Amino acid sequence: MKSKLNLDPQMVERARAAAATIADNVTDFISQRTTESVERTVLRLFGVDGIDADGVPLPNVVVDAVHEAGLLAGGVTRPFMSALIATGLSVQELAEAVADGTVDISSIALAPEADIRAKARELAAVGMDRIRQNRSTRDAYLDRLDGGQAPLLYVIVATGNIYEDVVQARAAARQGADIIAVIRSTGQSLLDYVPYGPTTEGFGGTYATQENFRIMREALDEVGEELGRYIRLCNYCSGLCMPEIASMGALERLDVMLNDALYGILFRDINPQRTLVDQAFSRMINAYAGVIINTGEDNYLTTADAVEAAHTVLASQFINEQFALRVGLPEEQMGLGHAFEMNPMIEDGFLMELAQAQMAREIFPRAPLKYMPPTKHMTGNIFRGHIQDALFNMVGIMTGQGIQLLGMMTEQIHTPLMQDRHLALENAKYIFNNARHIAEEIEFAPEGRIVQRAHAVLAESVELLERIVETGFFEALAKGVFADVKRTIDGGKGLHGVLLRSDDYFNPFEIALREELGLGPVKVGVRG
Amino acid sequence: MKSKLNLDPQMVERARAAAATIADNVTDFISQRTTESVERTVLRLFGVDGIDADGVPLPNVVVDAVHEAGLLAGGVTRPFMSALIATGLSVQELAEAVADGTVDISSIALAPEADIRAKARELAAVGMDRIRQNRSTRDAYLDRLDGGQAPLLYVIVATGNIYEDVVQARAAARQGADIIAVIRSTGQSLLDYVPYGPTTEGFGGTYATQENFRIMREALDEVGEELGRYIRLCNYCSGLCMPEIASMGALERLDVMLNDALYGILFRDINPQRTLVDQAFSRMINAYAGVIINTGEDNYLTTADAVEAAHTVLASQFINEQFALRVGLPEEQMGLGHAFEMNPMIEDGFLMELAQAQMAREIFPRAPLKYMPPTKHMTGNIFRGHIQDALFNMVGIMTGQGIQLLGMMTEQIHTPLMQDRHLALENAKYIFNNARHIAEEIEFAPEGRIVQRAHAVLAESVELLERIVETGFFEALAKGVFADVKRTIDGGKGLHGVLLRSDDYFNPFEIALREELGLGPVKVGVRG
Amino acid sequence: MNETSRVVEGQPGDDYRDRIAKADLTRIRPYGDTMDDGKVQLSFTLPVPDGPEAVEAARQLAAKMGLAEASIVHHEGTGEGFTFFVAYGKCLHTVDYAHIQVPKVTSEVMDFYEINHYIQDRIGRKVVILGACTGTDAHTVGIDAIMNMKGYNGEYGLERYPEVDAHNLGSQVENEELVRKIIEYKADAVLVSQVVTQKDVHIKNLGALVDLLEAQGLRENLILVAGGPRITHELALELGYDAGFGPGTLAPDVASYVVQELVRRGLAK
Amino acid sequence: MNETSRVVEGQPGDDYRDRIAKADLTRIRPYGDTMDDGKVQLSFTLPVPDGPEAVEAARQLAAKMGLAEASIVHHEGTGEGFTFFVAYGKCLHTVDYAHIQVPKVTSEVMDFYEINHYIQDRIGRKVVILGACTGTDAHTVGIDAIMNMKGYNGEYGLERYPEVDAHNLGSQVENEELVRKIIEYKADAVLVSQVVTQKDVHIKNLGALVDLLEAQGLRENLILVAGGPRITHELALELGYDAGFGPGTLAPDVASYVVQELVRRGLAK
Ligand code: B12
Ligand code: B12
Ligand SMILES: Cc1ncc(COP(=O)(O)O)c(C=O)c1O
Ligand SMILES: Cc1ncc(COP(=O)(O)O)c(C=O)c1O
Repeated sequence: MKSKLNLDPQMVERARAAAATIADNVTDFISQRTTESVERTVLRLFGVDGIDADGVPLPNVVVDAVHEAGLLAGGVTRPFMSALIATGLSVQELAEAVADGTVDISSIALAPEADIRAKARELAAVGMDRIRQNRSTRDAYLDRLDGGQAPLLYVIVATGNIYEDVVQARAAARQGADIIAVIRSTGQSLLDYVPYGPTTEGFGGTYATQENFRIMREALDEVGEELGRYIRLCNYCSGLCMPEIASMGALERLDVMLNDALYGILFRDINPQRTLVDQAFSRMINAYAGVIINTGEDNYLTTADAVEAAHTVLASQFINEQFALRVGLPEEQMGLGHAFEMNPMIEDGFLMELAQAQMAREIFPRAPLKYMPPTKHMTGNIFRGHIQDALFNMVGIMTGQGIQLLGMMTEQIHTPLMQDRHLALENAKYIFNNARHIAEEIEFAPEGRIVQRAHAVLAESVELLERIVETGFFEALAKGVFADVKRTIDGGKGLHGVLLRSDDYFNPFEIALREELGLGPVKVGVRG
Repeated sequence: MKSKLNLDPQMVERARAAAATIADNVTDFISQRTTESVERTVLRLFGVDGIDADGVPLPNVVVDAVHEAGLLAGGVTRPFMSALIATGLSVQELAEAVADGTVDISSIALAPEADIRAKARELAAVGMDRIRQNRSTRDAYLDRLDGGQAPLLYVIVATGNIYEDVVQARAAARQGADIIAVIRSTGQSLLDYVPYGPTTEGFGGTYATQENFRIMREALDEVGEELGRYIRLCNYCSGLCMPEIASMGALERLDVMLNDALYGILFRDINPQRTLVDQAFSRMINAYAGVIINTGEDNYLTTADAVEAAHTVLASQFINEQFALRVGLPEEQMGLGHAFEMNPMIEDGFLMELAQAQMAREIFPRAPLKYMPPTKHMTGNIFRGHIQDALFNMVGIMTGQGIQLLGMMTEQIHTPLMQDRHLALENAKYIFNNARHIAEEIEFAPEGRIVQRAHAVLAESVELLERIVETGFFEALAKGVFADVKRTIDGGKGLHGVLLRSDDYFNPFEIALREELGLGPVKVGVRG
Repeated sequence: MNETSRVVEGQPGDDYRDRIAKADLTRIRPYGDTMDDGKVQLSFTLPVPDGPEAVEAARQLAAKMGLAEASIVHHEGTGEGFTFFVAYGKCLHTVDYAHIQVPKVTSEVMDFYEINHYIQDRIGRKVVILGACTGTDAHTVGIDAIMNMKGYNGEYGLERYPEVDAHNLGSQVENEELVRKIIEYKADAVLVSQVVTQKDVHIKNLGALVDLLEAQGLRENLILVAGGPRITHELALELGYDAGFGPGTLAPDVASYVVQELVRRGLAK
Repeated sequence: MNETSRVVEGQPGDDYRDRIAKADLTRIRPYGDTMDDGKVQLSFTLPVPDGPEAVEAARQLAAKMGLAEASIVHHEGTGEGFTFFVAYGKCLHTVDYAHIQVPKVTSEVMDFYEINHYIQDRIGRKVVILGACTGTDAHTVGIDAIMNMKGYNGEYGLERYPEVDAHNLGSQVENEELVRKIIEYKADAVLVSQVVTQKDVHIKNLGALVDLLEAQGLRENLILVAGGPRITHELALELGYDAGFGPGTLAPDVASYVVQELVRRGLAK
């Protein structure tokens, strides 16, 4: 693809190098730690599921027990495998036994390391297999059915009730949606467990549960089969249970996951250490499962001004890219986020939006960029809103975005009604088709406003990234470089769930995933 | 302006030359004829107004009387001046006297030619003066007030009731409209007289009467003063009374007039001779009054397919241009028409629309092109319609159109409600402002779809124009080259009102206008 | 862990199909995102200037229309003392869908070949069909779509049918003129198009034709069809026509009806 | 010339202003293009598949809402047995605009300087104002617009006011926590923001705070203000707040109200 913006490759290189330094330093930090949710994820991948009599998920029950026994720093696997060996129970039976008190995991002596490793390898293979299987099921679908063409049409459902969500999602699929995202209930990201079972009572979204994933997957496969199209399913792999949700998604064949290295820190005040450790493991799972991640740079522009803060979006894209590369997530699965969030009343705002979107396209040529619609400047005037969304769609097709998260004209009013989604899909389908090849046809005046704007934003983000390298990443977060939000390394929610790994820390899935992803074993202490 | 389409200047030259030949031949034909409506126009410009006891407009009464007396071929002026001299009445008194039978114009002997000419010159000066005055009033307004920037926002009012129209028009002005067009009642164009007085009962539009012009002019001047903007007024100078309406518009300071050389022939089945003679005189008046004319090429696409018939639009623009130049109408007053009328479901239709609009822009660089919105493919789905209009607006600003006739989302349903117009204005204002300088920023891939499409359409229209030259213009009309409609030279309405001029034909306004417009005296017989 | 509630509302593995809410077809309501929530979108303009009283007036109006929790989500003065509103609310009215009976054109739609065969087999002579856009209406595209050779949306028009003798009289055809042509051509069927509907001119004009035909004793032996974007079969019946066709009609829809109706009414002689 | 009617309906030169239709303010109706025509636009989805019966159901629903001549101008199946409709009709209901009384915040809006002067002159000490986005709501942009230094739309926020002691507690503040802070800071006024309104969570949450304050005897001496995109002054009063502010509010609007109300209620000691 010929560059339309004539971006200076050296500037891009500098930005990438700075982001790489940031990621390297933090990766070292991550490698020395685990979290409760990472360990719960391990159990889920072994096959632990269900809840106890009080409704507490069994992965929480077991991890809490191991934690209380003072054994979690070495990973939940060793005590859990030992107990399996000792009791002869199945994985699920053991978890239930721990829950109902018939097995006291703290009192079981550790099995010989070789036995533990053998058992763990054997059991991990089952989980890994299921994920691999799902991946090839998806591949087979995509071979056989139409997988859509970029920009993929991404819509949300958010009724709070999985059974209404299913109806809305299937209708959306029939109307042409390529990706269905089930928005989560407000507050779920701050829960330190994953709710269980099919749910019908969420606010502004539906709880992410494994059963809800399964139901929606089944419903979409069915309608997709009928339509001859593969309908992708998306959920939120973020919050205090980030890696657990990654595992649930991998097990239920989700295709896309919101999954950002910084979002939880900045927007949910989750502890930075917790988030960074969790995101690394969750991304390994997503990488292996062939899940496209969506990063959350768009969120910056909901609190900061989109014109002024444009460079923070780009800087964060670079950082997300580097974090993702560190855990083996290929560019083709990086749905780096950005957004059409400038005040619609700005003269030539459309030109600046074009510049930003084209710039992302040229700098991350292989990433299926996730492009977010206007939200902050949407008002109760649904008619104007529908046109704001139309211009957004126009920029999407003009700049070859990968995933177009469709705007709804009622953005300011309520979570989407069925007809809002219908009209949003119609909007995008019309524009994408009617201007299908426009990206090939349009060039930008070489010294013009669009080109200059892109150059300026790139320069600012190079400066920002290099400043972060200088300041140190955690210090930069504490100073509020992103989204005007300040976060300290020991602040926020979930720090209590972060543990320094013991020297003999053992996580068979991490080992298997790193192997499969070609990452080589964890190395600590090289930097930092 | 750098060409974005790389159109071949030789092809443009060939098209223009063919159109010039067509216009020259027809001009010769026109110069030998007058019509009842031309003569009624002369009376109106002398100051004849009002109606008789049966409601018949006095210009009709007098012209009919002169016609019955067998004197019309020499022009209404000679007998009318003679009667003025003989009776000593004022212009209006004489017309009223003819109407109530107190003066029998056929029985009055012609005055000496010199006296007639002197009287005619004196009286014509009054009418010419009023027009000149109106023009300078407009210029003064435009010096003092904001006249808007291209693309000018043009909206219609069409309640059928002038007093409701006024409310709607003033509201539209407040919302940013630059031009208000009062749509005419269906059927008025086939009336062989101009209705009189303020009117409140029209269908799909409001009668064009001089009083309605006056009311709307007053209302717009008032609101414009308040807003610090000059609001332009538009009406329909077409149908069987084309030149009369031109005179009314000139007298009441209208600023824009729908005025096409072929529209009446093709779309109202008005006799070709009648239309061509009438359009020539009406355009002289419009030229002198500083009125921007809007031609009606957009109408072709309501019956023919916009993709296939694109070249007929361009060919007709060339013909309208040449006819206008023949009667002294400068390019700056030529609102040549075209339209965004392709089926919205076409892949890459937006690119073809861009090509067409950009082509018109480059071929007629000084004309304030009038760009018409989607109409035929608007449906009851107002939400999609609003976006079709948005894409239309986007093309308008991307290609620097002069006058943007705003589309209404309810196009398929009803003449515009106040809120439809409000939303249409909002649509255009948002897009024009948000993409204000996009025309300067965007270039087209040199060998791409857009460029190729423009080349193809230009080539086809050269071919068509040259074919018309070969066939002969009237024969071509009879064969249905435009809009799939066939019209013969002696068919259609209004032929009875066409007269061969006698050798001593006298029309003081024609003489004065030709002089003022720098055209030199009418020459007949040079061609044809 | 401090939280206690764990959110379980059903059993994993339940068939989701059994749990999807079904509409009560005797009492349907608008659907927003939950069955029976009644969600409706409204927009309108009131002849009062923008302000809190205007918003309250808009809310009251929506309430009178039967909207609970009406929310005025947008209001904007449009000048000259008018204000534009957008509202959402929950419609309390219900409709008995289960018992709705809509008169429908019941003839079976055949294709070009089938229709011509049908005429050959069952009528045995050419069927004469006139088409016209009447009154002051000059919108010919609709009737042309049905009549003209080249047709519309890939379907040939009636002029192309070998077994139909089709005459398109064009636009602005006065009813009197149309009646003359019906007599002249001995028409079996007449297709009347009406597009302009402002101030109900189409109703008046369509009605007047029926009166004229009845006065001349022509109505009975004629198949009289109306069409246009705002025409429904129901409206056409009310106005005394045999059938009505709306947006998207294609020639075979009309032709199928006409030929079958000719046979049914015993006019196929 | 054959035509006879010449269309004259008034006298040239009449003042057009006298002939423009005026609304009857005791019975206003929506306005389309003619006074009192009642024109309204509607859209909604019904849980039935597209078809003539669905269109009829939509028409009946519009009729029940009081729309005469309801016209279903668009209908389209959206899958899974649902259909989307767009309709226009003439609303028969009227509203008495002339007698509408809307409770309004009556304090006079002062600017930054005036407010600070007012505090110095009439209160003589700093006014303590807390702000919070409560419950599970994490939408801080609205309350930040009112509170933060840099403000919103060119207006400084309360933190910038020298005579105001402003504390922005941020988002997801539980009511219990908020009450603790009210006591801790000896707050004069509390600004509560609620943005998420799905399933009326804002109503429950706002109500719960009032109950809590009343239980602790804090309500009386506190100025309690609610705000957010779906909050109106009326709703706030109903919920037991002193005032409510909606979209577009700026810091001076709230601050003017708070300081004047403090003085009015004799809390400015
Ligand atoms: C094209 C057009 C014109 C062209 C017409 C060219 C021509 N030769 O037909 C021109 C530019 C001349 C024109 C002029 C006017 N128009 Co016009 N026009 C339209 C437009 C954009 C499209 C109509 C069309 O061609 N549709 C495509 C055809 C294929 O669809 P259709 O007519 O619905 O036909 C289908 C079915 O209804 C059915 N059908 C139709 N007739 C029949 C008959 C039978 C028997 C059967 C079985 C089926 C059938 O089959 C067809 C194929 O599926 C519409 C807006 C719109 N988007 O609909 C306005 C519109 C119809 N026009 C309108 C108006 C007001 C006018 C004018 C009065 C404006 C003016 N004051 O100057 C004039 C007057 C014309 C006159 N005297 O009638 C209004 C009517 C408002 C109303 N509801 O009353 C509309 C809705 C625009 C608007 N919003 O104001 N118009
Ligand atoms: C930005 C935004 C976010 C950001 C918030 C970032 C942040 N730190 O605030 C992020 C991305 C995090 C977010 C998340 C969510 N959001 Co959100 N979000 C928005 C959005 C786009 C803009 C809100 C905004 O900032 N407006 C600008 C401010 C300035 O306006 P304002 O809030 O109205 O405030 C003004 C006045 O109301 C008033 N005011 C406000 N508060 C107060 C208080 C007082 C005392 C006073 C006097 C005045 C006052 O003054 C302000 C200035 O004039 C809206 C859609 C929209 N366009 O409105 C959705 C929206 C509010 N979000 C919504 C939802 C559902 C969510 C989620 C639940 C989605 C999910 N399931 O993940 C989450 C959960 C968050 C949570 N737990 O609350 C819904 C709410 C639906 C509803 N009505 O219930 C909306 C409407 C979008 C939608 N259509 O679905 N969101
Ligand atoms: C990357 C990312 N993760 C998660 C979310 C949603 O998070 P939560 O469930 O915390 O509201 C968002 C916001 O839309 C996001 O952009
Ligand atoms: C050039 C031109 N003249 C006149 C008209 C309207 O003519 P009439 O008044 O005959 O309907 C149009 C159509 O919009 C037009 O384009």
